[in-house]
This record gives sequence, structure tokens and C-alpha cells, in this order.
Amino acid sequence: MALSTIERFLLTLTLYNLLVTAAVSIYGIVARPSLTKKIISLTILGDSLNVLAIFIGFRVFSIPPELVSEVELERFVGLAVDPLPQALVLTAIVIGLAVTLFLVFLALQVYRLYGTLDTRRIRELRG
Amino acid sequence: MHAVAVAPALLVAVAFTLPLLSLKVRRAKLFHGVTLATTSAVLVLTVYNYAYVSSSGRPLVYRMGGWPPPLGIVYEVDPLSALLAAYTALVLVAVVAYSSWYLGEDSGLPYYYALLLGLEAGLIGIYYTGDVFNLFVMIEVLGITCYGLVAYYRSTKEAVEASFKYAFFGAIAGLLYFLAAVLIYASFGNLTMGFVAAFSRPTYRLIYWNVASTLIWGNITAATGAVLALSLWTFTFKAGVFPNHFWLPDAHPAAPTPISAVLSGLVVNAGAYAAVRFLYTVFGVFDPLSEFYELSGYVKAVLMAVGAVSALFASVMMVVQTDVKRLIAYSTIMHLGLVFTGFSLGTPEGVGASVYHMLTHAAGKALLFMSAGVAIEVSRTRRIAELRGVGRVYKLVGLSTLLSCLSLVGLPPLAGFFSKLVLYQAYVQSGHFELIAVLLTSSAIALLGYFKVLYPIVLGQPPVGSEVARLRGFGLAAALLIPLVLIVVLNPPVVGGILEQVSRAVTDPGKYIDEALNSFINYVSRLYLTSGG
Amino acid sequence: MIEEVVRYVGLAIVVAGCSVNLIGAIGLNRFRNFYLRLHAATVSTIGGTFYPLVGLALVAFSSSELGSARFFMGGVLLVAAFLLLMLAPAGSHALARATHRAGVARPEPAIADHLSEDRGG
Amino acid sequence: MRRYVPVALLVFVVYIVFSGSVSPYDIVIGAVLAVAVSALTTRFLVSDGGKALSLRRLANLVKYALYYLTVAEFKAHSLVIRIILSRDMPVRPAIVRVPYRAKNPYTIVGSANSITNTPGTVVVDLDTGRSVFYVHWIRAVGLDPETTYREILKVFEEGLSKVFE
Amino acid sequence: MDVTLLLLALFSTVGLVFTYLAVTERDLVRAVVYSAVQSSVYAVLLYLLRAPDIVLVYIPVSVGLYPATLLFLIGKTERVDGE
Amino acid sequence: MRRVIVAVSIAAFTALLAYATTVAGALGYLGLETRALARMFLALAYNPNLRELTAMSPAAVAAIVWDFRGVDTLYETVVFYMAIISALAIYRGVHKVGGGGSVGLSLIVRVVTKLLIPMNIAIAVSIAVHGHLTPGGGFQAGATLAVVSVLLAVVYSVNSFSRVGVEVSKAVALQSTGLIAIAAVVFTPLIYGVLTGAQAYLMQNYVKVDSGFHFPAEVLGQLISGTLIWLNIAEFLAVSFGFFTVFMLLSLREEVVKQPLLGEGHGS
Amino acid sequence: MTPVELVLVYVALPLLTISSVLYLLVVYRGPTISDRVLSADVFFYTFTLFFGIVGLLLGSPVMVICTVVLVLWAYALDIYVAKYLERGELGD
Repeated sequence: MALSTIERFLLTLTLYNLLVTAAVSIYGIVARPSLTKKIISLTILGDSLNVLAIFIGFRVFSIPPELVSEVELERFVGLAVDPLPQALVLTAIVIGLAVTLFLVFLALQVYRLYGTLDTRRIRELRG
Repeated sequence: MHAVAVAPALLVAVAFTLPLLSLKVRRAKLFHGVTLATTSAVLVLTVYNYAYVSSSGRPLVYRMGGWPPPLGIVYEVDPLSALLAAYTALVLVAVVAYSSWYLGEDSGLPYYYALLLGLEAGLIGIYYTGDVFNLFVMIEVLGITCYGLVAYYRSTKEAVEASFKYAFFGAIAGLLYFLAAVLIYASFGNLTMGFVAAFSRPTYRLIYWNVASTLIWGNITAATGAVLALSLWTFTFKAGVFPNHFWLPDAHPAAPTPISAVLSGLVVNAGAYAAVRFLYTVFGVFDPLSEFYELSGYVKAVLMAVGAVSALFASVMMVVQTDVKRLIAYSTIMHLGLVFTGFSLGTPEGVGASVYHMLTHAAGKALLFMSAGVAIEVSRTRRIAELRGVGRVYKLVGLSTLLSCLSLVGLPPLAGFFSKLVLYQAYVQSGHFELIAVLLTSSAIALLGYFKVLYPIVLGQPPVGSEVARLRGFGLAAALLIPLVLIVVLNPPVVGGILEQVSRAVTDPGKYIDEALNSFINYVSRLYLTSGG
Repeated sequence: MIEEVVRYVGLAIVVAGCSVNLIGAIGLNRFRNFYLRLHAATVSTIGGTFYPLVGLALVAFSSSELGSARFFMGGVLLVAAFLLLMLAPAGSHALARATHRAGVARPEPAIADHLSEDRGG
Repeated sequence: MRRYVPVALLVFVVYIVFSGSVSPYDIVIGAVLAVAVSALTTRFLVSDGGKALSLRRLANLVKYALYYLTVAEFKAHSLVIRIILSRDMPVRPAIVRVPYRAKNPYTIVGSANSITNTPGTVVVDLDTGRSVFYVHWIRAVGLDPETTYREILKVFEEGLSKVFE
Repeated sequence: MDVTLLLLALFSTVGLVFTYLAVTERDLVRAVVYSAVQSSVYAVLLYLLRAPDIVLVYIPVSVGLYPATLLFLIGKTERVDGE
Repeated sequence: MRRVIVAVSIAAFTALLAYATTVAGALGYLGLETRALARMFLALAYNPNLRELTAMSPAAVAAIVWDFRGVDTLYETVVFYMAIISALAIYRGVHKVGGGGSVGLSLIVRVVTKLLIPMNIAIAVSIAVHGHLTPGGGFQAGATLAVVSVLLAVVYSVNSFSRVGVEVSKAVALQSTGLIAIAAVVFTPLIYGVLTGAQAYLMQNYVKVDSGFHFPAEVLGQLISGTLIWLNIAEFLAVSFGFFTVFMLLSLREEVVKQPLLGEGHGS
Repeated sequence: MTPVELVLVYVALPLLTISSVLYLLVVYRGPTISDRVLSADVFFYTFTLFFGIVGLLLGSPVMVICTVVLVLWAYALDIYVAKYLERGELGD
């Protein structure tokens, strides 16, 4: 079975959208001065890469990798999507959450010490 | 053989219990004791592993949970990883002893030690793991503990800001490595380093045609290009070399001194190790048998440029510093630059020399940070001009400052001299005379910098009264003695054999690949026998 | 037989609810004012989501080809519908109150605003 | 003791419906969970245990829910949908006072949620001191308290009073 | 043809648009709301990609906890990004 | 100028990545079939016929997360724990919780939130204990229960935590308890191996060809998938109280934390 | 395709998709922050229904467990934006 042209187009479009999202968020990380905005962009970057990871395990006409009692094993193996990227992404999401939580605590402390979250002003204040 | 898996797991298990313990007991000695006991136990385990691996002559594969490789995670320990892990554990024992002197009765002790144990678990996990994605997880364990420890002095501006910068760019680096790991899975169809390495070599692909044709799922050449670009960015970030060094001179000085010693001495090695593992073992960029051998020219040029620029740039920056810890941090960038130039050669000599340099640098840098830390604690400032001459009162500190500086500069008969000599020989052998110029120039410039540190600590105004009382401490002497012995002992007659074994294992990863594949094949054949019989 | 009836009743509810949802979406676009939009939002949540969820639960309960998992699906949908019925009004009330207190949006045009009168005077 | 029952029942029912199974495993875990959660949270949730276990109140609740989910919602929806679909959107918005008589917080909250859940009326604020809801009404027919009470609140409050008061 | 492909393409485009909005918006509270919407769109993508496990952890983390912590942060610090 | 360079380099890198993934085909046969390894996982996740290779969990993702690649998840939990420990290290020395009455949101929100809590606990526990059968698991359940901690912090106040009976020290203790339970489950096979002299691996769940150790897969006919259920429950405990700790720290008042967090000068 | 699936695919899903795009339009246009959050909220609630329908269509009923989580967190988003607007900060 091969994919039709329109199906391949839609898949490629999705993939490119995800890559461009990652690029836009990296631009946000670099270009925006506020630390809060940088953290928001970082979370978006993580999200887009996670979805990309799930996307490589995707296949059309499929079912999720959960074996319900009524489905036979052979049909399940033949139809289900790839479970491994999902497990990897689960790990990545938790790690991203941990780092982001810590970054928020740090940003609060930065604000307590400097009185601002604007990187340019922080650089000035540090001398 | 279980020692491989137990070492990091034991560390995190103890780290889990420390906050619970702190609710019942408030005595600082308990935390010092528990942590010291744990790190010592891990030292025993890692040394045992090293002995096992080096005597058996083959890498050790531990199947986590009993699962065979492509299904489960394996820890694969070859001489390089075993050596680095054992060395790390040894230096960390010294650091924990130093921490017991440095922190005393600090209120955040359980958190500090939990993070330190997590850091050690992350380091040993990075060295031991044989799985591409598990490496990502361990990098993040290492990362988050480092960020937390850098921010330990939360009320100083520079610590918090440095930690934020480190954590933020560390998070981006981690994400990029995650993408690299996913791309490896996408094209190679599995995540075990040994398997990926086997599939990068056409000969192995032919021999294990069955496995390879089933698992490989995409264009591995295209994927490898992207993976190398992404993962090298991450590894150079972790190692703190030139284009990605920007966080290091802020973060290393801001941490508590024992942590500065760990970060500068040990954590940067993890980045260098991971780069070597990927370049030499997994993708075999310098291995003529590999499909990606044609990339070696580019990789060589990139690594060489990175290493040379960081060595020269950092040595110049060292001289202009007025803050003693910043100066030492720049010296770290310089030494890691030299390590990367050694790795860029692609020869066994270059690898051996670089690993040797990593070891001597770790000991020397830890020792220098710890002895300079004594002076900083006593004189309550980090400005070089105002440091007290602690060396006049406490001879051990003076001696260790002197020896560590001389070792880092590379004066005989200390370890640093020999490692630079071996590095020099490696350059000569592969005909890269421009690197010799880099080595000599950076060392000469750095000499000025080291003398800026050496002079006030050894010969400066001696401390008086209450400042001297601060110098008493059992842990301090023990902490300084371990790396001191190391920089005296690590000379070619002692380590020559070890390094040869290591460099052979790295440049010829045949055994590494064989063991990973064997682990899978053994399992499958035994399964077949039991079910068939 | 009874299964078929339940299934088609559920399906009818789902289809009607989706249309109501679309009407709510149009209303959300057409109204000029936050407080008026609240009513369109209520149309979307209750008529456009709560009832179809219940209808979908009916469809799920009557789909015997799903096996025992249909009870799981129906149960989850019912719990979701119940939570929606409980939480959605509280949420929009909290939002409306905060908006009024913070003065983010004025309830204009309005023929009377007793809340502003009572809080102002 | 009786006041612990309603929370336990709620937890147990939610657990079983959500799990969608009545296997012994789920029943055991659900029961243990119900007891534990009830022991932990009842003191914040239920003040009077006597009212909690009356079947008549439960029947009233069911009756109210049936009326509310069919008649009241249908009327309100048809009004607002007509407004949305008409060309000129004929609205007469106002924020009006609606006095309430209930004392029990569950009655107050239940009737407030009922008001908000019917399109056309949204509780913007409430004043427990004066016993007044402030309701945003999309087509106000009158502003005096009697009219608003009769038009907006009466049915809901009377229905719910039989359950909670 | 699998109808999920159409929805995937549509919602990934929507996600891109909202990423752009969140990155360029100067009012941080609005940016947080945009990023929450973007996350929910991504949750739909994940759901269409047959990853219910991920959706179950992604929604709390990305739609719930990130905006919560970020609003805590904004509430304690400043609301405007840049000049 | 700098921004233009940054934008151009990002765009160039993205274009290269797009080229590698689609035209050059690094992702393989996108959308058509699953990889061989994936088929292996799917076939082995629940397969009582292959005793030495199965994880006995119908939810393939849960099987990978806690059994096939359990070490990843163990250290992922460590990352989460270390982040909270780092936050606690930043907030060390903050003892007094801010006083003062809470002026929360309106009565309606408060009552609804109060009612939500027991239902939410029921839902979260259901997600946790069915983690090996349906989508869900320890972290998912903990994150679902995080609604409670967020809403307690937002709707009520930080005092409400102590009224409910959760304090920072208690939450940390419960989190540690959950993590120690995970560590205990992880180390059990090894301890068994040391005691009996049999071969057993760290984090082992079922029999392997060279090891006979196994956790019970079924109890009284109910599938519990060996370690999976215990790990899920322990992780649930750890994660939910981790979130409690986080939001307790976040909702502390600035006046309370400012003095201890800025007061001491250290290390110079 | 069974009639149920036909109706769901060709009637329910298009309707829901159009209305969700309309909600997103309000999120983009809405003059005030409250408008944005309100329509984001309705968008989330609509997606619970969407999740249910897709789960039924894919023949995998276990997937719908995600709907509950979405409802819970949509409420939470409302509450913290409301609290932010009312008090200027979250927390105590």
C-alpha cells in the first residue's frame, strides 16, 4: 500500500509546520528581552519537538498502542502506532516540566535581586 | 557485574532519603557521614568495575531489568567509561570531605548533599550508559543538579543570574540532543549505541544482515549529519568549549567552592566523553571501516578549530581576570580546548593523550579550586589582590596550591607535564605542528595567570586570629591529600598501560559492538533453546 | 432493538448539539461585548458540549462491538459531562466577576448596572 | 457517623463510573478510597449529617435535574439562539439584582450555577451579606426585585431548597 | 483517505499561527493565553496521532501547569515584555 | 543586525533539517508502517505465550515506560525530584508561612472547588491504578491531581494547605516516601538475588531466560502486571506531593520570603 | 463505514472543526483578555466532545479518558486568569 499524493502532501505539511514552529520559538528565545517570554518560547520549543517525535511513529489508518481485550494480537500489531516515541516523549515532557519549574523559581529570585526581568537592564545593572 | 547498575541507583536512593532524614535529625555530622559513606561505597563499586573490565579485556554489558539490547536499556562499560567513572568517584570523595569542612552546619545541608549525590549519579550514568536516549536522561539529571547547586547561594546576584543562564541554555541544549536521539531512532530504528555503531559499519551490516535490514528504517547518512550537528552542539555546551563556553565563566565561580571544583574538574569531562563516544564509537567518524569515515575531514577541522580557539582565547582571558575563581574557570576552558584538539587527531595516541589530560586536569583543577577556596574563605574575598597568604600558616594548602598550579602549567615532574608531553608527541606523530604552537602559546600565556593566583596564596600577607581558626578541619586535609597524591602519582609508568588499553578500546570499537550484539544474540539463542527443548 | 433506538437517539443529540455549538461560535463572533459573549459561550458549553457528550455516552453504551470497553468509554464521558456541568458555570462566573471588578470590560450598552451602583455607592 | 456517607458515596460512584467496570479489583479499591477520602475531607464538605441520607431529598434532586435539563435549558437556549441568528440581534442587556432566600451554601451555589448554565443569564457577582445575586440578563423585562426573582431564580431555588435546606 | 491527515495539517498550521502570536505579543498575560491555546491545539495533534498517554500528561503540564506557574511569575514580577 | 544573522541562521538550519527529514528520507517510510522494533514492543507488551519476553501489560506505553525502558523513567523521576529539591534549596530558611485572612474568589468558586476535590482524587486514583490496563499511569495521575494543589493555592490561600493538613515538610516527606518505595521495588530483585544466590537484574519484573525471579503478574485473576502497579502508585504519591510542594512555595507571600532570601550575604 | 460513523465523520466533525476555528478567531480578535480566555475556554470544552467523537471513530474507547483532564484544566485556566485579574497576582 502506498500513500496518495495528497496524503503525502498533508503529512509533509504537518512536518514542516512543526519544524517552522520550532524555528519561530528559537527566534523568540533569542530575540525577546524578557525572561518570562524566553521561558514561554522554551516551552513551545519543547512542545513542538515532542510532537515531532510522536509524529515519526505515526501511520495512517491506525489505532493507539493500547491492547483492548477484544482486539486480537495480530491485528493489534498490524495496526497500532509506534509506542516507543510515546514513551520517550513522556520522559522528555517530565524533564521539560522539571527544568521549567526550576527556571520559574530562578526567574523569581532574579526579580527579587535585580527588580527587573529585562535582560538588557539586568546586563546594565550587573555592570 | 551488578555493581555497574547499582552504582548510580544507590546514589539516587540515598538522595531520596536525605530530606526525609532531615525532618527527624538536624545534626550536620549525620549528613556528612551518610554522604561520605555513600560516595565511598560507590568508589569501591566503580573501582571494582574498572578492575573487572580491564582484566576481562572486553566491555561489560549489563542488561537493565534483564532485557536484551534493542528492547531494553543496556549499560555498556568499556575501559574508557570505567576509568572515568572510577576517577570521578575518587575525586568526589575528596569533594565531599571538603564540603564537610566548607559548609559545616549550613542549614541547606540535606538539599546540598541530595543534589551532589544526584550529580554523581548523573556523571556515572553518562559514563556507563549504552543507550542513546538514556544518555539524554542522564545529561538532564546532571544538568538539573548542576543548576541547583550553582544557585545554592541564592542571595547573591551573580549566582542566581549565572544559574539562570546555565539552566536556560542547558535546557535548549538538552532539547536539541533529544531531537538528535529521536532522529537516531527514526533512521536506525533502535537506540542502543552498540547497534547504531554496528549499523554505521558496512561490514557489520553485511554480517548481521538479518538484524540490520529489519531495524534500519531510513536514510542513515542524512540522519547522521543532522545528529552530529545537533549532538555536538550539546556536548560542546556541556564541555564548555569555545562557541558554547559563554555560561562557564559565570557559573563556575558563582557556585560554592566544592561545586566549582566538581564543575570544572569533572562535569566538563562528561561533555568531552559523550563527544568521543559519539564520534569514535557510535558513528565511527575516525574509523576507516565506517560509512561516515568521509566526514572525518570536516569533523577534524571543526574540533581542531574549536579546541585551538578556546585554548588561545581562554588563556588570554585568564591573564586579565581579577577574580580568582573566574581566572580558574577560564583555565578550564583552555584545558578542555586542548583535550578537544587531542580528540580531533583521530589517532590512538591523540585519544590516549586527551584522556590522560582529562585526568590530570581534573585532579589539578579540583585541587586548585579547593586550595584557592581555603584562601577565599579565610580572606572573605575573591579579589586576587586581597587574598591572604594562607600557605604560610597551613603548609598543606600552600603546597597544594603550588603543585596544582605547576601541574596545570605543565612543569615536570608533575602529572600535567606528562600529559602535555604526550599530547605534544601525538601532535608530532600526526604532523599537526600548528597545534604545537597552540599548546605552547596557551601554556605560556596561562603561566602568567597561574602566577597571579600562586603569589598571594603562598607568599601573601598571612591571616591572623579568628581567620586561622577557620583552617582547622579534618575533612580539609583529607580532601586536599587525594588530588595531591593524584597529580604526583599520575605519570606515564603508572598510567601508560591503562591509557593504551583505553585508547585502543576507543579507536577500535569492534569489541564494543560485538558485546552489544552478543548480548542480544545470546538472549535470543537461549530463548530458542529453552522453547525448542 | 432497544440498543438501536438508544444509538440513534444519542446520534441525533450529538448532531443537534454540534449544530448548536456552531451557532454558539457564530454568536461568540457576532456579539459586541464581553458580557454578551458570555451567553453565547453558555450556549456552546451546555447545548453544544454537555448534551452531545451525554448523547455520545449513549452511543458508546449501545455500541456492542466495542466490547467491555464501551462501559469505560460511556462512564468517562458521563463523568466528563457532569464535571462540565459543574465547572463551566463556576468558571465563567469567576471570569465575569473578575472582569467586572478589574474594569477590563464595561457592560455597555446596558439599560441598568446595579452592580456598579452598589459597589460604587 | 452518618455525615461521612455522602462524600464516600460520591467518591465511590465517581470512581466506579469513571473506571467503567465492576470487577472485584475496582470495587475493593473504590471502597478503600471512598473511606479514606471521606475521612479526610468530610469535615470541609458536610456540616449536617442528618440531612445527608434522606431518599426524599435524592428523589427531589433527580426531579429537579430532569426538569432543569429538559424544560429550563430548552427554553433558554431557544431564546439565545434566536437572538444570535436574527439579523439585528435584539438585546436589552442589564445587570440586575436578584434577591435570594436560601441559607445553605449548596443551595446558593446550585441555583447560581443553574442560572449561569441557562443561556441568557449569567451570575456576575453575589453579595452574601445582602443576599443578592447580580445577574447579567440578556433581555431584561424588568428591573425591580420581584420581577427578577420571579423570572430568573424562583424555579431553581424552590427546586433546590427541597434538596439541601 | 484518513480524515485525521486533514485535521493534522489544519491544526498544525493553527499551532504555528499561535506560536507566532505568542512569540510576538508584548503583553505577557496574552502571550500565556496564546501559548495555552497553542498547547491545547498540540494536544489535539497528539490525540490525532494516537497518543492518549501523552495527551494525558501533556494537557496537565502544558495547558495547566505552565500557564499557572507563568502567571504566578508574571503576577509577582512584571507584565510587559520589552520597551 | 544581530537579529538578522540569528534569524537567517535559524532559517538555514531549519531548512537543512527539513531537507534531511523529507527529501533525504531520514525519517524512513513516513506514515506507512511502523518500525520493526515497534512491532516487537507491540507484540511483546502482553503475550502470555512468550514468558521470557513479555511485560504482561496491555498498555504498551506503560510497559515500555516502566518495564522495557524503566531506567529512563526512574531517572526522569530523579530529574523531577531534583528540580523540587533545587527549589527547596533556594527557599531554605523560610519557616514562617504568611498570616492574614484569605480574600479568595467568590463563594461559588470556593464551594465548587471544594466539591471538586474528592471527585478529582477519585479520578486520579483511577488513572493511577489502571495505568497498566488503559492510558495513564503514575505521572499522569499525579499531574491530574495537581489541579487540587493549584486550585488550593489560587482559590484559597497558602494557609489552606496547613488547614487541609499538608505542610512543606509533610509534603516533602510523603514525596520521599513515594520515591523510596520506587527505589525499594527497583532494588527488590537484586536483594532477592543476593539472599538466594540466584541471578536477578536491577528493575527486573518477570522471568528472563537466565533468571527465574519474577513479581506476581496476576493476583486472584486480576492482572496487576508485576512491578507496574506498585511503581505507578509510588510515582503517583511522589509526583502529586511534589506538585504540592511546588505550589506551596510559589504561593508564599513576597513579604514573607523576601527577608530570608535576600538577607544573608554569603560567599561574597 | 457504519451509518453512525458516516454521520459522525461527515456531519459532526466538520461542524466542530468550523466552530473551533471560529473560537480561535475570537481568541485572536477579542479586544480584552477576558474575551480571549472565555473563548479559549469554550474551545477546550468543545474539544472534549471532539476527543470523544474521534475516540469512537478510531474504535479505541480507552482514548477518551483525556476528556476529563481537559475539562479540569480548562476550569483551572479560568480560575487563575480570574484571580490574576482580580488580585494582580496569584497565590496569597
